Amino acid sequence: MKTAIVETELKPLTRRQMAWRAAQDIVDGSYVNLGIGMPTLIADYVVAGREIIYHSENGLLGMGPAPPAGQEDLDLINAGKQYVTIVPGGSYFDSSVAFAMMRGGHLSMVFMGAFQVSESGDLANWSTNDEKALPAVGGAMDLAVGCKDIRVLMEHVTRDGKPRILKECTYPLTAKKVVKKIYTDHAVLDIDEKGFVVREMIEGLTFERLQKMTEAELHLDPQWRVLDVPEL
Amino acid sequence: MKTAIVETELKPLTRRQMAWRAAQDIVDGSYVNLGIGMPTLIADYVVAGREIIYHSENGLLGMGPAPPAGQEDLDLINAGKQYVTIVPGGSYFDSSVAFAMMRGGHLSMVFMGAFQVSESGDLANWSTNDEKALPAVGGAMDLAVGCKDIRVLMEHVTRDGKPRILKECTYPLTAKKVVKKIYTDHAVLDIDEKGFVVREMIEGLTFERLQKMTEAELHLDPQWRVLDVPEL
Amino acid sequence: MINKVVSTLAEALDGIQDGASILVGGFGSTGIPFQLIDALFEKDVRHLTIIANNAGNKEEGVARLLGGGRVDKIICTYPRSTDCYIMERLYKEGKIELELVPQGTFTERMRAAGAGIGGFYTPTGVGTKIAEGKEIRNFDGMDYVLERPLKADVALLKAQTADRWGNLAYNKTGMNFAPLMATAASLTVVQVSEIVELGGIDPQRVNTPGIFVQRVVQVGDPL
Amino acid sequence: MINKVVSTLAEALDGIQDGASILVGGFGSTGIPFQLIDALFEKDVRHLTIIANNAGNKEEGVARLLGGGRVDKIICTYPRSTDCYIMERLYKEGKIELELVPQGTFTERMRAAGAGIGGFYTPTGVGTKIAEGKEIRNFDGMDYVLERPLKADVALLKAQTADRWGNLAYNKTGMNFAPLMATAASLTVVQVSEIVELGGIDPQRVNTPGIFVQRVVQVGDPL
Repeated sequence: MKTAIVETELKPLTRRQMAWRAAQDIVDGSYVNLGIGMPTLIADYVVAGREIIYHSENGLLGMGPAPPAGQEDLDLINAGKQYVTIVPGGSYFDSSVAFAMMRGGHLSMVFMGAFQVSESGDLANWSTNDEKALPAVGGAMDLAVGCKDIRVLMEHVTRDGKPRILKECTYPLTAKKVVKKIYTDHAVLDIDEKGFVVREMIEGLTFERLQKMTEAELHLDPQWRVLDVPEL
Repeated sequence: MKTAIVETELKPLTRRQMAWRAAQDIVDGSYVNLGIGMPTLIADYVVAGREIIYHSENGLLGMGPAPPAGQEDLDLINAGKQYVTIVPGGSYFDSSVAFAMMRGGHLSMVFMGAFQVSESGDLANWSTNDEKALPAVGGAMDLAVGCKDIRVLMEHVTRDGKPRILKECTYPLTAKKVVKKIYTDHAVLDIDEKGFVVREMIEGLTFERLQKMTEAELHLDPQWRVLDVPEL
Repeated sequence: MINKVVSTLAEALDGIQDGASILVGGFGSTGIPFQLIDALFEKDVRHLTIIANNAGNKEEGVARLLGGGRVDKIICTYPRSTDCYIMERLYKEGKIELELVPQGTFTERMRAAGAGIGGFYTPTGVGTKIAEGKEIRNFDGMDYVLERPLKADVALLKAQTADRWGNLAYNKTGMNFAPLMATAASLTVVQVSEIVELGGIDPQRVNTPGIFVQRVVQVGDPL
Repeated sequence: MINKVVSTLAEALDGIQDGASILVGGFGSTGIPFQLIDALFEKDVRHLTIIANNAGNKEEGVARLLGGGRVDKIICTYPRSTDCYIMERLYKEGKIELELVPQGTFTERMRAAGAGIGGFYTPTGVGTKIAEGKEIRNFDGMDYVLERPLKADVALLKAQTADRWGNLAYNKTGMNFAPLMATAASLTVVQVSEIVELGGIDPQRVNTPGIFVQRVVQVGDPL
């Protein structure tokens, strides 16, 4: 006879809610690079009144939102190859300058997607080690060095329930010891000297249950709060 | 009783004549840097109809002549800190680009002054080894690398008659094995694998007499010609 | 008189031979010199090494060269995309050699080639596959990997405006790698939309001074 | 809201302390931030390391700081000139430490600092006094010397135009080292002749994007 463990029905964040949560942490006047994929959603939820300057590694600082349909400029795209605009105060430059901004530590924050993050802050977000797949790295490795405040947005576990928050990454690394904070659909975690510290968990989630979803050892911040996001 | 050796009265080139002679060798379409001092005179004597583009390492390509008195632009100078102009087709850029042009081998020719040149093409033009003198190198060492065609303008001997064309330089080097051609007030010499080859000598000068003015061994090109320059 | 403007795409590519290494400008679809690439395809030179950020989409741009069997090796940062099936196929069939380079390192290696720098230490790639077999060195407590210049025989670029001296102005994010590639090739060939008189480009708006450019060809706008 | 514009020279220099390393823009007399230097003199900070191409003329610019006993060390490419008697005197009296750097290496070291490069190999200075004690390495048959980044606490620069985000446009050869210095300092302070609205500088004419600039102050033209 099976013992039924009745767990609270959880409501993990949607991708837009994760982006919303991350957006709250961007302070006024930040220079930010939003990696390709989920991080690009962050721009939609920045706190009103905060002036944020977006960097795109193909040579643009002061990136604005997508243009209205029909007004796309073929020579104005972002690193995700999407049509964008430039805001007043923006500038264009060549790729060496764009990467100097990243590698040289001039960005305030970088938000990236990831496959895996380790407890020492190792980041794996460019390859799943599939020998047959065509590898592609783009600017990921450069984005992951230089900036002192690198944050990751990712689901807490893979689609088939495997942990992404690990003692050691099993996928090829993008960079070692770089990730400072992770926003998942279940929690917000910092990485410090002792490893993962849980700062926020979604309503109804227990620390024990979050730990079960996580390979690496978690530490619960005694001041932890409920990860509270609006419906989006 | 002294034996009087009657030598022909020689007429060494003036500085302007040396510059004139060097100018004849600049072919149409060349990108040229004229070092501070005597080399800057070269621009006055370029062959009519040849389009030469002058580089200045403070961030200017397409340098034009000095402006008329009273029309100096305080923000437009050359590397010798003289007021200059820019020609149509000229451009401004930062120092890293200016030096990339030099170090990266993009200039066609560089003309520099020198204290000494050795038979392997070593150049000494930045320091006379005076321990008490304030040293200053500027762009000299950078100008002396990268370009495949580095030429020197200098008097054949020092004011007190000491040779400047040497087996080995006695002054601190600017760069090793870089000088390809020397224009002196007495001769024009190439430097190749066997050392100095005399291509031209002024009227009345003998090879023996030139050799006496020179510490390094000279080789006379069997096709040598008279170093013929107009009155200037 | 200096006149770097040539009349035809064929002239622009004159002298490019089998086995050449070719830098190709562009990021995504911006700054891609499509007409020069098409003309290179027509020229039918082979065993090329292509150095470009992407591997082209569908059967356009670099993908056309790949599909036509012109390319032995590609040095690339991001050869993958939705429509990049030619590169996918060649790679899976083992018919092309791929050297994968992080984009900042790609950029910096071309800059080094153009600026006469023999090598440089970058933090990018330390502790990853990219750094395998390369020298790692610690400066002031931080690890760096030694990277070498990336130069090529030819660069094929796109700019907005040129003059007969080869001065270039790019348009917006169409600039990307071009100013670096222009410095890193022995023969830099640029397709432009517009050719102006000398002085027609503001000297403070010249993105690539003509010293880095050997040939310019005007093309009709591709779109 | 981002507003990097400060009202006074004193505010512009706020927080600069004894012992600071300070990059000073300019070549000859172009691009020298004379007003910022004068204000730094008034501020009376000492034991500075000054990093500049020249050592100033007469009693102006960097020479004023030197003459006032503010500077322990200068990193410089060309400290000599007709009117550079203060530097001459201090050097002869052994009252200042001088690190002499070839100008291209000077430039490249600041660029490396700003671009996160840990070191680079340059051919400049090989076989000369400049390379003494430094690592020499042969790549492809050519010798290079290893040089390290040159970073500083502060950069004092001059530009023509700025906006409140710190975007800068320089005037002609007044640009010289400034775009590199702006990237190599923790605190980049710029004196400008003109402040314009955001967007008032053509985005393709911005020489230094505001990300590299912390403070901007408008000054009257010195002449």
